[in-house]
Amino acid sequence: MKKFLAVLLTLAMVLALTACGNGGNGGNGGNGGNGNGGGGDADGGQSSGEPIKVGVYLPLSGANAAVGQSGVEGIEMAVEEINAAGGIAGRPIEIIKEDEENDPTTAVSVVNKLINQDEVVAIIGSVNSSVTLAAMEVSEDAGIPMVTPISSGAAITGSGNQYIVRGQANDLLQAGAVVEYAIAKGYQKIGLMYQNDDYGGGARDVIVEIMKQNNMTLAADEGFEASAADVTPQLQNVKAAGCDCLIMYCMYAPGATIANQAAQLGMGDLPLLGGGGLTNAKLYELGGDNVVGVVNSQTFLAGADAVNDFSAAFIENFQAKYNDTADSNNAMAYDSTYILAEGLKYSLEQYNDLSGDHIMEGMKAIKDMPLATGTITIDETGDSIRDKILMVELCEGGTYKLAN
Amino acid sequence: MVFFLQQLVQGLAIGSIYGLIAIGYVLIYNTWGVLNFAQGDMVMVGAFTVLVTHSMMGLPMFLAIPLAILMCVVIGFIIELTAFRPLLNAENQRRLIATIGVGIFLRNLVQIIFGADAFPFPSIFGDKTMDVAGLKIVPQDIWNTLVGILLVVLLMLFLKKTRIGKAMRATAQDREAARLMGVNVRRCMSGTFILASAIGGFAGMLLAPKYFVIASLGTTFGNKGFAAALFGGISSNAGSMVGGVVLGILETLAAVYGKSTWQTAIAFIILFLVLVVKPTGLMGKKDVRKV
Amino acid sequence: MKKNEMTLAQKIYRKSRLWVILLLVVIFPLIQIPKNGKMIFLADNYLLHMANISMMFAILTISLNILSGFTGLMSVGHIAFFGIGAYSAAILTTKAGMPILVGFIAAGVISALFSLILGLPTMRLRGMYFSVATMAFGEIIYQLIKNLEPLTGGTKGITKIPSIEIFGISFKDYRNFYYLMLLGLVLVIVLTQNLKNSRPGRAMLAIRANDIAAEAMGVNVVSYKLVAFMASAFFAGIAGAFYAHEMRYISPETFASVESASLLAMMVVGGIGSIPGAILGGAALTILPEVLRFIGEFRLVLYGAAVVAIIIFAPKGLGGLITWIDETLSGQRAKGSKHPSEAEAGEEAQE
Amino acid sequence: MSKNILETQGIGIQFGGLKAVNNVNFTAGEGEITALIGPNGAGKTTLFNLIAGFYAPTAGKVFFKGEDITALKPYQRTRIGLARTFQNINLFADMSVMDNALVGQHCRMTYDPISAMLSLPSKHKQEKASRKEVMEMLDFMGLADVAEEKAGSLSYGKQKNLEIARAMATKPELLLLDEPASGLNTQELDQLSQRVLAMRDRGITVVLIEHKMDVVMTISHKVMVLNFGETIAFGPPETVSADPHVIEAYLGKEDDEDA
Repeated sequence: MKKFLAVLLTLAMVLALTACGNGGNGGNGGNGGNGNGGGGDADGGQSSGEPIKVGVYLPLSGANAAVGQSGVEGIEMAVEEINAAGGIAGRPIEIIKEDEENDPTTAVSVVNKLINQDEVVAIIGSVNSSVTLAAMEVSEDAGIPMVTPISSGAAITGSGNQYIVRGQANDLLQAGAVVEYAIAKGYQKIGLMYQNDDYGGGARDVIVEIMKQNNMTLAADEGFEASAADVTPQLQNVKAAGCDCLIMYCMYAPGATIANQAAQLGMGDLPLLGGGGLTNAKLYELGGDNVVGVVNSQTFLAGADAVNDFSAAFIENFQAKYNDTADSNNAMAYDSTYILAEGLKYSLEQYNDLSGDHIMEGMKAIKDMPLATGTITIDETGDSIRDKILMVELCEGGTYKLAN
Repeated sequence: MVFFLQQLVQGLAIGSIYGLIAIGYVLIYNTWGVLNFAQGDMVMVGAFTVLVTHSMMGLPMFLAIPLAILMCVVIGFIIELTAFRPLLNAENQRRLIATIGVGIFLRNLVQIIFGADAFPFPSIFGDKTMDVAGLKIVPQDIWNTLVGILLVVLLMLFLKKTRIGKAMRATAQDREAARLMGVNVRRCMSGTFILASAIGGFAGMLLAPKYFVIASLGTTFGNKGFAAALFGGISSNAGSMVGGVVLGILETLAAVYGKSTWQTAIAFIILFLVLVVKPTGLMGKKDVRKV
Repeated sequence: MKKNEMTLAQKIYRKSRLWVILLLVVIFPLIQIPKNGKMIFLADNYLLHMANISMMFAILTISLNILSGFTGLMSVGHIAFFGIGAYSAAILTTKAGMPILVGFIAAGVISALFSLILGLPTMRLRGMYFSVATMAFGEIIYQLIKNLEPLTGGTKGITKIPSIEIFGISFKDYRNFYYLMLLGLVLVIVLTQNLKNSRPGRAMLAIRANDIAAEAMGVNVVSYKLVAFMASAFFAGIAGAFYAHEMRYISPETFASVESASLLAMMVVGGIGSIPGAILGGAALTILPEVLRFIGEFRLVLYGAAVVAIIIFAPKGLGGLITWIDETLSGQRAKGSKHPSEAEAGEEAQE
Repeated sequence: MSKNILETQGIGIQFGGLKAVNNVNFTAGEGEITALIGPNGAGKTTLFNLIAGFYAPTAGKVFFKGEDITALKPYQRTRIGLARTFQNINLFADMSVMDNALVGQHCRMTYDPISAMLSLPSKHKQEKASRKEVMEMLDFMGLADVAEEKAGSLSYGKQKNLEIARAMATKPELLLLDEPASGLNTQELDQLSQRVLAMRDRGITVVLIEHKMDVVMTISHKVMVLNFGETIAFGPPETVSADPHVIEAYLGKEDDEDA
């Protein structure tokens, strides 16, 4: 009910804002994209000058809509901050966001729209690796830089595409960190359950490879449909294999399903590990006590253990703005926006233009930049190299702490 | 042996849910002659109605469930009125697509209202596992199975013994003949549709505590329920429960003894083979083709 | 006799209508408009991509029409053939290094071969049982694509599919691809139209209308169902090859079995059995969600409602609407002809 | 006597326990008109379905032109010259009258789907010939002026005629007509009799199921009477109508006949 009201209110507000914009209120015209959110600060534009158009495409409907929404929150927050601080060389950033429906074909359409009709200079998106892979073919042809905040598939930066930058830590880093953690903890029989799509399947390959490097093999290697309601058959196999820990490489909802059903099968004591996809307040909401103690890789941790001052400020401001604890998707999208802003600034300052090549040059020049998800360096392929991947543990009450 | 029995228990648990969903397909197919692809979404709506009445409005279960069923009845009636009744004499393809359109509508409407995230739902019958001779059994599962069977029995009694039920059966068998015998065919068809909607919604309420409540739930479970209906034989109410359980057990065994990523593929290969060998399903009556 | 009553305007209309449409679609990508003092193309890459995808779906819908519209075998798994075509073309051109033309032909042929695998055991299934078998087939193919990783790239899909190049002309550019796609679409339309007005085509239509009477007229029902199946799968495979080379990246989700429902919706919204309808249905349902983009998340709700509304209020679909306009404009509208829905009701009563 | 083009030997079929047709020895002389009569449910249409191959007999055999065709499928029987119409109109309602009849020409054309799609010369040649032939057939059945109309939009009488035209388009040597006269008015009935006789004159053997005794008696060479699936009389009309079994089983209850 509350949500329904919120939707209605938001709609009313968006309409109202659009109406205001049409009234010819000069300075505000460029800020139409900030309509969402729920704060009263519609006059965010301290900066003046011609706005810099940045396209955002994320799944706002379909299976990954919740993740897409988180992304939008992070991006909008970053853009508001940047604009409030004077924009990029005095020019505000204007966001144009589109729903890609979690579908590669639609993503190609919307990215074409952003590039050709909205004439954006850069693009942020998306979540599902297959969506990003399809869309980045288009941006590459057009020479428009794309920053992907959440996609972690190894192929994205490994494909030779010169116009892609990734804010997220890729599968190799994340899944690698999980396996290394498991090995370091001394687990002998490591079991794996992964959602059989580009996220889980991609990570599985990495995990198998790293296990091989350590002369180990998976005791159980079980895939399941991301939409599966019942994962007990897979769990039974894990149990039968006598695993002493289980890596569940999936999003938070199936993660909660695994934890709950494991408990019902009397496997509640089995240590559960996982990748960044697990981090979400919903995990605890859905899994309750069963997910307490789950350890997963993360680039970001809201709480006392903030990695740097920048991160601490993000966490605090996010709480103030959305009245919600920031999750990793919020943080990743927030960081990606700052990475892009760095490129835009570089291009404007060094060359006084916003060409794709110059923006890319600027982003690839990023070195040891403190961001919410850690200190980041962008490498030659566009991947973000960070000081370290965190392993975090879910505690009683849904809070996280660094895992030991 | 315990390991194998445990598989059967798990298969039975998920299969009962499939069976409950399948009943809705069977009821509507036999009366309306169309597979209602929105039935899965009706299940989803059922889960959300009880989420609203119980979790959000805070009503106790014994009030929340009847109220939620009432909401399903109303929604079912609206769907029947707007998307089924006007197409009664249309080609099957058009009617089928109309049901798909209804499904898209419901799914996205719910997603706008509640968001795309999953919601937890408290257990109705208890989710603390019992240990029975080495078998792990969850009370909720037992209840789901029992309620499923009970529902089928009640439904069959209703259709066989009551006047309305008999009229519904007559309508399902031969609309024209039923009309001639003085049955209010129009009302019977609406009644069956609403009954199926209510049962679909009820299935959603039963699965809500076991799985999460999410807008995409209808797609996941709808397809399985529909496969179960075919497995059991689309002409048979009892068959749908049997089909559901068989499908659930097959799926479980496929994942355990086969390769887990092939779980869905194996289930559908078996469905395909069943169709080819015995098109009318496990318990269906033979279709007689008139020249 | 009605032809004699035609006015001059009607004659001109009848003679020129196809050519005008063809001319319009040919020049559409070339139209330039002034903007900020310089001439730009009216059709930018966004519109061109939409147009290309619409034409691809038009081919796909026509192919479904051969099976489900002409022959009346309702397939709820048609997307599988689209996927088989896309993956055949992608695998052959990326992994086996075959020329693109080979990939295209193979996409059609392999798809048609798969249709035999599905068709042979299911030909005797009737009505809904056939539909469910196709749905199971669609799900099986989707799962195969997802799980046969060495061949299909599994869940990660296939990247770096080459764009088409013929005689040094690159079709990576959407504008060039548009013409290739248009050529493909026109070819498929001509071939399908030829098929429809021929011995095998009439046999298929007869099977849909009344398979018993068709058999009595000497039509080998089973083999013509298979012919319809193979022709349908062939064209769907070709559409898949177009898709693979336009997108240059494919992944399993595009071919998930639920997508078959969208194809059916395109066919039904366009009008069952109508070729112009298939084109309109394919285009309309591709473009509709994009046009509705400005209303945000409500658009999919409206989309669902629109599909239902079209089915209820336009029994012959958009194709029927076009036929009606066409007949009115060319003065061919028969007076007092039955409302289509009455004819249908009559047909059903006979069963 | 001319030789028999069609012969059934002890043919029979059971549905469940019911013997719908039992041990029937039916013959049709080449170039003759043979009628099949009997009360409703006597098994006449079932016998047609056995002859045309829509039912597989549980006993006996069917011979056509001296060959055993019991194992042939219906479409194969049409191909060798055995056509039928249906008691309930079974037209392709959405197709034009012309196209309906052209489906009848199906097995008289040979070109394949590929030639059809590519519109090869073989298609044009055969289509042209077939259309000419079909047009003549439609003319014969009085349907030439409605050739382009939808079959479903024709009047009842014309639909019945189209049924026959379509069957004629298969160029049969033997034509099975299932109640062609039902529902026709007197004038149409006359026309029908004339046409059936004209068919015979063209050398087509006709077998018809009919209730209208006056039609049957005037045009048939031979009449078979069925009751409860068994033959009770078979011979020239005058012999049959005098047979006491027939009078008892069938003709006695004839007065309410008008279906």
